[in-house]
Amino acid sequence: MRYILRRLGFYLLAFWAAITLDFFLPRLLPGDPAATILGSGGQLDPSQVQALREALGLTDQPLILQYFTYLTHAIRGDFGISFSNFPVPVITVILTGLWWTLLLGGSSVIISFIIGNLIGIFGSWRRGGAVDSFVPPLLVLVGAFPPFFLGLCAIYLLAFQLHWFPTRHAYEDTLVPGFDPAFFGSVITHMLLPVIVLVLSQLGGWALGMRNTMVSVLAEDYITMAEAKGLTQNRIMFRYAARNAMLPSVTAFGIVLGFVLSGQLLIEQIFSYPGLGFLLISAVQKLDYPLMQGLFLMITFAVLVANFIVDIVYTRLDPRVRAG
Amino acid sequence: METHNKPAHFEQQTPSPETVDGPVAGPEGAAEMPDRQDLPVEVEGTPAGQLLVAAPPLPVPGRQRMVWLRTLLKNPKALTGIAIVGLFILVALFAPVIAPGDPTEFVDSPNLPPSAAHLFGTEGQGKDVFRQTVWGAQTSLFIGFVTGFIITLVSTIIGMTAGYFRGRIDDILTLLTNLFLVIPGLPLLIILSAFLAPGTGTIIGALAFTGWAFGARVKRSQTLSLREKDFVAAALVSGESSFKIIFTEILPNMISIIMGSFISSTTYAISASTALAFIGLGNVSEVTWGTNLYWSQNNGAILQGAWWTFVPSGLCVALVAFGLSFINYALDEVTNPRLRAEKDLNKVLKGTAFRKTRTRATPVFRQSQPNSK
Amino acid sequence: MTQSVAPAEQRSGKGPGEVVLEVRNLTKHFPVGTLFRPKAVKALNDVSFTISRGQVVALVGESGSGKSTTARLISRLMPPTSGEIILRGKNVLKTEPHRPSLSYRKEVQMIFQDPFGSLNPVHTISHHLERPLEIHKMVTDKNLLGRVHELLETVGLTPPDEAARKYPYQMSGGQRQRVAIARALAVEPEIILADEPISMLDVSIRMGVLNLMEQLKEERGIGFLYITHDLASARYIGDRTMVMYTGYLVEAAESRELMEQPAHPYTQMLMAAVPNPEGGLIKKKAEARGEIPSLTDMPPGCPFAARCPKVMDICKRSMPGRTQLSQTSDHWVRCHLYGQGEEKQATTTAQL
Amino acid sequence: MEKGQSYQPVMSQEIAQPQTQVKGQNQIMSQSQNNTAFPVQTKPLLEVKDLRVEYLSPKGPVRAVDGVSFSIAPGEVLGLAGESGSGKSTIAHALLRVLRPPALITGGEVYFKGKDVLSLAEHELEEFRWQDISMVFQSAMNSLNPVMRIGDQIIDVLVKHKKISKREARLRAGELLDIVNIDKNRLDAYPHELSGGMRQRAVIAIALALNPPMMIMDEPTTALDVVVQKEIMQQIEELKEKMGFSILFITHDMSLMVEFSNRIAIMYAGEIVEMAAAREIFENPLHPYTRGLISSFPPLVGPKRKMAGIPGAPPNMAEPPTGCRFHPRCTQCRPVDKVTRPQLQEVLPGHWLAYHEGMPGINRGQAGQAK
Repeated sequence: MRYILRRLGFYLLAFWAAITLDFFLPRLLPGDPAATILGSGGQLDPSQVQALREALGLTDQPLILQYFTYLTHAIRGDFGISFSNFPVPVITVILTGLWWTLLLGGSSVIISFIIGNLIGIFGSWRRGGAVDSFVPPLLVLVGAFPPFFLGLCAIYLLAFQLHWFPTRHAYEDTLVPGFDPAFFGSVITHMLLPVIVLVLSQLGGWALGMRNTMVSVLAEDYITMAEAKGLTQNRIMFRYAARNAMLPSVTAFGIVLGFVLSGQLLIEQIFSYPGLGFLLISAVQKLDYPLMQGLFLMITFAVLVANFIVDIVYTRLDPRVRAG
Repeated sequence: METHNKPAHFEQQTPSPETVDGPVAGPEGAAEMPDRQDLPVEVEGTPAGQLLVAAPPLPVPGRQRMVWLRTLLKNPKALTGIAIVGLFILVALFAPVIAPGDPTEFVDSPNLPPSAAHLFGTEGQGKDVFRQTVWGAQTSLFIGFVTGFIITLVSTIIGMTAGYFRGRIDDILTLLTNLFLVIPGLPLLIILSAFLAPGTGTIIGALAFTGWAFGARVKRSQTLSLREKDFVAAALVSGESSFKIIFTEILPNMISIIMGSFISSTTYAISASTALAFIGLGNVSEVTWGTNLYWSQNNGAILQGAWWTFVPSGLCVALVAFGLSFINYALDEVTNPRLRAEKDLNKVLKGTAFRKTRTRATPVFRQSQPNSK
Repeated sequence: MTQSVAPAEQRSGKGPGEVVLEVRNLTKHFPVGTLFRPKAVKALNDVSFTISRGQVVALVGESGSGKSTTARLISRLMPPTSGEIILRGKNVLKTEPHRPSLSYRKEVQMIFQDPFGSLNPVHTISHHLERPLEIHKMVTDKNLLGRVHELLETVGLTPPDEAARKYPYQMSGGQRQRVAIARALAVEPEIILADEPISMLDVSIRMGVLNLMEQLKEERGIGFLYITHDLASARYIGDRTMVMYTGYLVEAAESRELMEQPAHPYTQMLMAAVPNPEGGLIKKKAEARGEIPSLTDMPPGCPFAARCPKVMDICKRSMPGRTQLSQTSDHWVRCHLYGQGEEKQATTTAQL
Repeated sequence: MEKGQSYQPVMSQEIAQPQTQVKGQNQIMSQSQNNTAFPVQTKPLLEVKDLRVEYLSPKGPVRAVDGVSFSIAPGEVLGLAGESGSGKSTIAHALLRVLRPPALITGGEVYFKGKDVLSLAEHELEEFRWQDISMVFQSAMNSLNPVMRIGDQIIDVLVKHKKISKREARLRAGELLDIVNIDKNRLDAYPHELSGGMRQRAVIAIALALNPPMMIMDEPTTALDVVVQKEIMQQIEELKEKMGFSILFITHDMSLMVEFSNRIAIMYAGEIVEMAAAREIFENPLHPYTRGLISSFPPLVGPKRKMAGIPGAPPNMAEPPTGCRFHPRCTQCRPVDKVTRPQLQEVLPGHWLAYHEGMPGINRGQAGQAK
């Protein structure tokens, strides 16, 4: 419990740091940020200028007060008005994308985590077998491709040339979102290709990491003892070896999540998948600064929550952290 | 993979806990072997009774210093990686010779498929894709290696400072490191680049800012464990200064880790800078693999079916990243004695019945009785 | 400061019993716990003893009893919570509070337990011996190599030029430990703290290292603090033996006397537990159960009370002071069976 | 045997003569009993003949165990003494075939109750392990699965071998903890929640689970303090008397070994150099190595005398010395010892020695006057 509270404290701190970073970013721009932004942003009417100023917290107040105003707004989820979608509030725009990102990210992470770890487990077990000799280098090779490039190739080949998959968006444009089989079917067919690409690009990391820890764990005395006990191979492999080897994988989850997300942002962009990444990149291209800031905070928030969930899972997996 | 980069050199020198009371030479014995490629056991039909192991002379000190490095240079994976990366470095250096002419020049009509005149065809605006690819290597590799170097330097300084001095300094630096680890890098990178003036310097700065934390964490924990070693305590008792201890006692034991870190940071920098450029956050007038991809996408290459405009640059990024990862993969293998032990076993068992056994029980190899006469 | 010389030691020592090092009431508490609930691991409590020239003082105890902490405090690898370290009458914690002076480093050297960890794998043997010589300016550059060879010969590593060129991993555990001893000898120290120097060595070469220490004591008058968990080796090499339990010294005497007439129930228990081939098969006997108390939550009273077969009521309430059992061998014990003992905070007068 | 195999194990240097000694060794067991306090048994429980184990290293195979033969009678405690690297742990792990790669068993035979252990198929091996021979490992901290409750680690064995329900197994597991003096409610404890001594006792409880006829104890108390060591050794002794299992007892601590074993085999550099009843080894050691080993343990009582230990260092097994492997460290070495390897033979009733005719101080067939 103490461990969980400590982690929670840390995530709150991290979130605060992200807000602070967010606050200071516009102030990194040379001169008057609003003017710079407007200078590059093209024509905006005065109400938009005002909205921008408010969103950035660029008022006549002293810096410290500006900061606190920003902080309270951010915590309330008030990131101002998106000016590429004027006058829709940033938070509304973000919420349209959040679920798609969670859907895409969640499924690809879970699938690659399971498949990758299984490859790692079997590879280390059947040492010198085909799984162990050829799969890891292959995974290194696949993992070396930038995910978005894999995505480009996949779209070109599988969607444009072969027409196996839809090329863009999260569902058929003609459909109205709702709880009906047609819509679900469409969502799934649209997800398939991006998920495959994401899984491919993440698989290597999980598999190789698991394989290396498995090799260390397999050298432990408790594995020898489990073998001496005459237990079956499966029991030793999963209950004794993999169970222990998983701990570092789970610990690495948070860090990996950051990398995964990076890949996903660009995949969303390539597939025009309407998640946070797609929104972020189009916000960048449209110089919609309030939306960018809001998105950054929301993505950070999602990552922190995911990490926290993993921490809770971890305490279930490793009895040793429960005590301390 | 770099997530599990095993520290290495250092570990081989200490007796590993799992030593099953094996040969006296123990784990070090296995670590110092210089010629792991030419195992004598491969000799077929050796007459029975002939000693297979000629006593090797005592290794000359000095040659042995960085055993892992020499072993690495004999590892086929590492050599593959080095060859690939080396090739691209050469291409970058000799770009004016290989693909003479201005890569930004409009040479022909747009979207021409590969031909003798234009090896990789032309892109959506009529520029030569081959030239762009070759010249792109220059900036992309430059950004990659410079950023890799900066990240390694920063993370080594922060990690070692935290690990060596411990206490409050460590608490603060570790907190900072963990914050940077948990705040997602690319989104931060994207908005950083969006707010800052575009340019190579900005990209390098932003990449370094978001990329140092992981390396710092790895080096901190390695420094911490080295700091606890008795040879550091012994140096302190001898009256050695902290400065000397950090640089002459601890640092040399971390070379392989630092090298691994440099390689993975470079890989990260090349991939991330390409991604940034791809979404238009680089200097779009510059020729890099990333901007090549950006223009390709911008000119609707996929709709036009002009695959040759994005495949070469993407493939180059992938190949360089693959080469670098392969070096690191090999480094892992070389510096992790356990991974090696298994490899050696496989080599020896090649072609025998055990190789196919599914069991993990100790293989029994009964030789036919040699003294039948 | 003349009081710091403990007269009893002079009478007891075999050799020229001039006290070189004295520690008084040495205490080390490691802070643990949170900001709101601070706790401390009481690793070492109120430890006082002296080491004379040419004397081997053995410190015996179980793992976790505070033996190594004692050595690390005296070698000043960590600062004590309280107490004094007095080298030749000089209270060094007062005169050089933050980091020890080079002259202290020169007088007090240390040998570590793990010969695989105490030499840096990236340096040659000769580097390990040259550094202390250079730092303390023991020889001119010209004589450096000669001195290194001399040191290697002293510890029995021959031929020295070959040994000097080697790297640690090219040597066996015993050879490495000899290098460690040579490094400690390089600065010609008065005191060597030997922290379990043989426990990680192969059995057959242990005696060689102990005999080497004995020889250095005889020939150079070096005083040793020999830390061990093995009573037999303490008896073999130690002129005097002190027994430590949960951070407290509980008994000390000349080694022979301590082993022949152990007074403290803990010492007796230790003695009875040592395997003894002469004694034949193990005799079955109900042993005292009870756990070693946690160093963070020490009960009031004697820490051994929970396991002590002779426990009395008072043992659970108060920690006894030292009781002198014999003046001739300076045999003292910290146990209520032999009385309350003297007040322990007598820092101004010599500790008995 | 296998066509096209490329692996060639290390050959003995004196390939011409190895078979002569093996015949004699088959009888070691029955004869050696005469000299011990131990009741004579007709049939050994475990018989090991000419066992060879090699570790593959890049320099070539290293033979860690080189032609070791011994046997253990029901209820007997055989001590295997030697320094680290002498091959004693390797033997223990080889018996259950749980040696880690890159180790191979390259020769010899192991019979347990007449069963050929080295020829067992995988499923037979699973049956054989723990039911016939169980093992107590050196470090309980490392040999218990850190993420599994103690109880589950006992139940595991029971469910696998006894084919009983989890509930029954749990009851039995509680009893086992009881036997080793651990409170039943510790079934749900994780290893890190127990003290060192308790952990080692839990490991013993697991070893007892199937009531096997034999147990291997590989330095069972080395990591523990003497007081705890004593408690545990007493407990093992007590259990052994109650349940009658044999023990292969491995340690480098000669004093403990003499105290605890019926018979002792001394190993050096992968070979047994001397084997006799425990008291005999202690009072009349014949091999110079045995003598050196005994003089490496200073006594706790009696007059203080100078002890020499053994000069030099244990050999590098990648390049073992020629002839008698102990010769570079031996003070009584003769030219013949440097070239020819001595053979283990019975020089006194029940007292076996790696021996060359004319070894100083030993007349075959009569008591040597060593000491």
